[in-house]
Amino acid sequence: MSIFVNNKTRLLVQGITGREGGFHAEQCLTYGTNVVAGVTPGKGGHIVAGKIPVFESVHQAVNETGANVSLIFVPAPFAQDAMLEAVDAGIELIICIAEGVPILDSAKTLNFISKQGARLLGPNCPGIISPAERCKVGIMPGYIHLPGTVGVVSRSGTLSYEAVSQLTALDIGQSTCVGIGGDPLIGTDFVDVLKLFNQDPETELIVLIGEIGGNMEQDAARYIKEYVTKPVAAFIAGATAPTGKRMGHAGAIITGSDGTAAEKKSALETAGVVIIPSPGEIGITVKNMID
Amino acid sequence: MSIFVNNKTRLLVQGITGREGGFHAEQCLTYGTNVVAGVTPGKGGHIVAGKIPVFESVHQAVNETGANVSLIFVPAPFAQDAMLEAVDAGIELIICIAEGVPILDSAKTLNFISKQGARLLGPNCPGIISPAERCKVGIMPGYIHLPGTVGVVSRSGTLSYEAVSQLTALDIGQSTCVGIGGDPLIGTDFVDVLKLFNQDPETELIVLIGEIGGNMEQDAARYIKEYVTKPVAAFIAGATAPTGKRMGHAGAIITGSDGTAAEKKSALETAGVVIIPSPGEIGITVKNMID
Amino acid sequence: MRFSARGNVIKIHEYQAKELMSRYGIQIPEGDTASDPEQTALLISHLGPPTIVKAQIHAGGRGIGGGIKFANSPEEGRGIAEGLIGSHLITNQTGAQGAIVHKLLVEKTVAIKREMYLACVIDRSSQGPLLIVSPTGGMDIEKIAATQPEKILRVPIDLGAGFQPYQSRNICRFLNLDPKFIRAIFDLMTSVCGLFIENDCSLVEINPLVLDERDCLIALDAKIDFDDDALFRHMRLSNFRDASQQEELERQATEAGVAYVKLDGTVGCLVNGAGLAMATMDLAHGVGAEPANFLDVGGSATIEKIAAAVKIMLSDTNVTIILVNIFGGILRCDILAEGIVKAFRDIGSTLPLVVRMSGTNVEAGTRILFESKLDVSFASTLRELEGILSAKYA
Amino acid sequence: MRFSARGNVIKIHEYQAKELMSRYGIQIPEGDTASDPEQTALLISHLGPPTIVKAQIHAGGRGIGGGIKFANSPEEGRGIAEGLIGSHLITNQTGAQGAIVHKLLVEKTVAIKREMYLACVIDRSSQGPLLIVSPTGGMDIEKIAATQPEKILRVPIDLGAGFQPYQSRNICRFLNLDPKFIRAIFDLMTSVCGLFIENDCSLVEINPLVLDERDCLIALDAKIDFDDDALFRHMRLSNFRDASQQEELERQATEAGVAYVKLDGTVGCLVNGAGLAMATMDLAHGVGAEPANFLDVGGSATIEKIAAAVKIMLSDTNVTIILVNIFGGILRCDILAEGIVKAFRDIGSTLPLVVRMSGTNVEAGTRILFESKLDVSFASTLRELEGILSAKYA
Repeated sequence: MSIFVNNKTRLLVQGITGREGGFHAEQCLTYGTNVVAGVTPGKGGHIVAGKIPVFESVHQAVNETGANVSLIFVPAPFAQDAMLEAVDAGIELIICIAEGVPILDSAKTLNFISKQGARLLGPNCPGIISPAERCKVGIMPGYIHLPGTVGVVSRSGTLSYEAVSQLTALDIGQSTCVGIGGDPLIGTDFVDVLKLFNQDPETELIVLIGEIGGNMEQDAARYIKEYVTKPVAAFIAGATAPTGKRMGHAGAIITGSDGTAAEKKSALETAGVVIIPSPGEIGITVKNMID
Repeated sequence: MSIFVNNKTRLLVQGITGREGGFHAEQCLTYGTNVVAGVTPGKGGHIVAGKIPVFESVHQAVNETGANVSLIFVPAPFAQDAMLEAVDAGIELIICIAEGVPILDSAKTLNFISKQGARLLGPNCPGIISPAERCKVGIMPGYIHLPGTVGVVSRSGTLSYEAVSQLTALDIGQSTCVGIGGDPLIGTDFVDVLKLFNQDPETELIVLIGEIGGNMEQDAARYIKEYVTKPVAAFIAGATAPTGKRMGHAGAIITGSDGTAAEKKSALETAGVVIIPSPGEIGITVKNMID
Repeated sequence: MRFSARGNVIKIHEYQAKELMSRYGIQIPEGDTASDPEQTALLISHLGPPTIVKAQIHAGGRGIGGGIKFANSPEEGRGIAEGLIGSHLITNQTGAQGAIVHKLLVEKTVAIKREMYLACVIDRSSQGPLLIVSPTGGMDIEKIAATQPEKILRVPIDLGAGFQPYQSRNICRFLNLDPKFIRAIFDLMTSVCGLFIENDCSLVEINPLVLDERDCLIALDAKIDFDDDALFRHMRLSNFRDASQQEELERQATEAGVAYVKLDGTVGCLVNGAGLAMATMDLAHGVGAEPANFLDVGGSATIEKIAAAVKIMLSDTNVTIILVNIFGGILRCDILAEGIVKAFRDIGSTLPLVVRMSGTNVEAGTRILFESKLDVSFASTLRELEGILSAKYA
Repeated sequence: MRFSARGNVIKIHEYQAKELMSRYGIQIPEGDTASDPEQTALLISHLGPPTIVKAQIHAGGRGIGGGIKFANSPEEGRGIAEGLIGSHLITNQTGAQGAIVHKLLVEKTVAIKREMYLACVIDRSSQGPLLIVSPTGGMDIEKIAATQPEKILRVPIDLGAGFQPYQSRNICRFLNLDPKFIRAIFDLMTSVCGLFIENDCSLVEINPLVLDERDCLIALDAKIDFDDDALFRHMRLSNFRDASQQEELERQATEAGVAYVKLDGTVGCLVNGAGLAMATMDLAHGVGAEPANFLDVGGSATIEKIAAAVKIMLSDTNVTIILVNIFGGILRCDILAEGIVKAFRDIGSTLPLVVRMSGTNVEAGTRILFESKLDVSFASTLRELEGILSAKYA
């Protein structure tokens, strides 16, 4: 089992003929993902990676290939259009990699999505991977993953790769790894993912990787306290970041009292979460919890 | 049992100090409805009908009285504001009596409502009544109703009163009577109501009253054919209306082939619905079906 | 024609619709209006022939009705104008009396490469504006829908996000237009949606939308209807009103604020509620009594409004009997009765009435009518009403 | 200060924010800007004292820092201007170097009846703009949130329907304003929402919003931040750019398109991904090695962009060591390595590097660095990195 994606995933890649889109579509394919179609307006009829047909529109791609998940690589200014096109064409799960999507575009997209009943992951996220299903829908390096029972959810892409590497190095496999993205407005948050991990019979332990800014970790803490029956370990990045400065991620700016790493750690600790003290100790902390 | 409203309904009346609002709030109260609050900005602190407290805002009314259903009597140009205020304050079921709500206002309201998970009945509808629950939330004359097992759903207000009178005159009682409204954009349609009547253990037979314009009756026919296990009788008004002219209801205009009474009757007949030939024969048709 | 129980109907001419479109950046043919033959000739010489001369009336079917003609010279235009201006143009939508022509729209002809169809309406299923496009222009869209449904693309517009680039690409592909038009289609659709939403329209139609030889998209014909219920926030639209284009009784009804549609029968129908009104007409028709009108007095009617409605019915000389069918909800029967009595007294009419009232304050209403000494037959049910009418028309 | 990985940051002055607000119909105090003492004096005599003189810098805390002063005469104003213009104003938000003052905003003082707070931001839970209002004006809103949360009202705006009249009534009641202000509040909030949405703002703040003696609502102070990611569709905002207000290295980073925040330590940190960058800083701090900067080179970095980022780090004279922590996803390790080598060669730097790379094309990247002959210590895990750093700083 896995959450969000599995061997029934029929992946469409929007922006497949771009540099990043083409590279990562092939990487997903190589990993084992069932990449059924690509879309780039003006490039309909092309073939990518020797076998992925390119269509003019998402509607066409869905009609011809039954694609049900879309991975979006178009540049940020065009991401809203691509996301809405995917929703309109009936795609159930949309994963938007693009960094720098205007926040009002995200707001409009999320409003439309909530009306239509689809799910968005991101924007500004690395995607999802389920090693046991050989299904990689995103830009994470596939080879670092190992099938197993730890669910990983993170706001940060590279920090989640770091976490996975440490787990795999200790022979601790992952059920599903979900990057929810670093923007202040995202389609799927910690609570959404925690809910699914908690229900997923294959997930036995959850690693949550948060950072400064916003209050999503506090929401997660409340949810964990009330509903989550599985052990959770958490690392929060940004303990040394100065107040009032924006640390790259649009979501990572500390405003007032409710965004500091200390406050988040304390909320999670109160909810019974094991706090990982240093970024180098993610793997070892989980290992100690399992042993 | 009943659908939508029952003895747990705690009714709020928006626009309660207006002529219509005041009159009908009292009528609802007299019938037995639990009218717990009214709202009219600028009239907070007043008392209507000797016992209904008036509040400045829906938020206040909900906080103080636990109101969960709202009946809206404000003039059409202010209806959008009133509906959105009710949704925002957490009201679950909103019944908008106002006739003449601009259609884009309805569209914006429905978009907001679908995001928030509330339900709207109307606009331009007479409301709902459940005789056995002594719960009347609308402008229909209460005394014509009789507790029983026939569910009535209608696009037209007065025509539904006519239907109920005929049923009651033959001693056939009603489970719930729902007026969905005559506007082209409404919050709750035939299919929504049919679904609930079909599930309601107290409803044994359904009377559907449609009219020319749009294709809601055809949608209902499709739904009945596939899902509804209870007998349905239908009357469609407007067989003699000329094409291309709007018959009062904004929704009642025949355009092209898909809005005529003949087409609607034929669709319903194909779905196994008993067609009521004349508006004077609603009661007798149902009686014959029961006997 | 469309009517509103609120009595605030604005219909506009083609030239006014084009003017509004032009303000939103939609391209229209070069042209102007003329109100007399001299002006017409002058305009043609100014524009340079060939030109097209289009009678401005509030009804369709003008082409077949002779209201649209080519003028290859100012002289020819003068002749056309002499024939049209002041005449009553009869089309398949005007009725036998026709519609009077006061103004002509004179336009330079367009070199047409392709004709397409474009409209914006409100859609029930997507709960917002819906664009309708078809590669088949110049035809009645309902005819296309009936015979070639695959030639119609429906594009819902999200009110929060607006028209999107991908929709433009889809439309272009559907219309079989070169991808170089994606931007032009995007701009056009954005304009149409903006016009529709900002002016509370109920219909914006461009039929045909043409591609001319310079590859411009042009609104060759234009039709805009407004949502009567939203006119309160577009008061300047009142300037568009053209009373000369409205049937007299319907114009009076508009002023009185009741929904009224004149028909060809003899039974004046006074009903509250559109559904019950239609059902009552159906019932009359069923016993061979043809309705003279649809009339819905609406919910919150006053004595004056009822009286005005009754007077409108009574001034239709075809009417020989008044059928009243009222189920009082918001409308109270006593107010209704007083309105009827007032109208009959004011006019001094002696026409017979068949009255069926029910609901709020029915006893008071019945007493008022009973004491009025008008020629009233009372029915307590619809079947009784049917019986009385049936007896009279047997 | 806010930074963007896209390098397109626009911050604007108070006077520019007020100008923009004024265009949306929001009332601002009467006034204008002055760039020298003479202009200041002239402006004051023109406006008529008493006036207020406000230094225009891209940082808050000006009041306590001495950047806001009353001038009761043109002469007094000239004196204030002489002291301020050209000086570096130090506030609690500028850092020790201060911010240079080029312009003053001179305004007529307002007779204040009440001070309130108003802001618009994006809200995660309602997924759209959120108005924040408080009857307590002139204070830091975070302080109010912490100490008197009941004094803050949060009003979410639906992007489809816009600001609603009922919200205006609720705000008026919350602010304890007379109902006669409902319309003025409605207009003000509608303007703020329009300004926020149409210009892709990330913050619109009026603090204090004052009620003056004529019962007008006036934006006494104003702050507007923009969504860096949306600047591509607001190119005219570039005119607002004021390079003099930005720290030099951060300005260079903006130009290079990398997210960089200068800090006070000695360890230059080059990382991809904001989360990993913050974690790397946390790790350095943990072993007593203070980071000299936050630097996220982002996903799709080119050799040139990496080189520019490294050069910016190297030109910080506090830096004694470069820490590289890369987990290649979209970013490929070979490109990163080439960028680093290019920067070190171009500058001729010999500083030591501690490098931990992982992910896409890591072998190629390692080879490039290995063959470069730079002083590189390689770590294969974060714990190894921690160990090397710990040894150097022990």
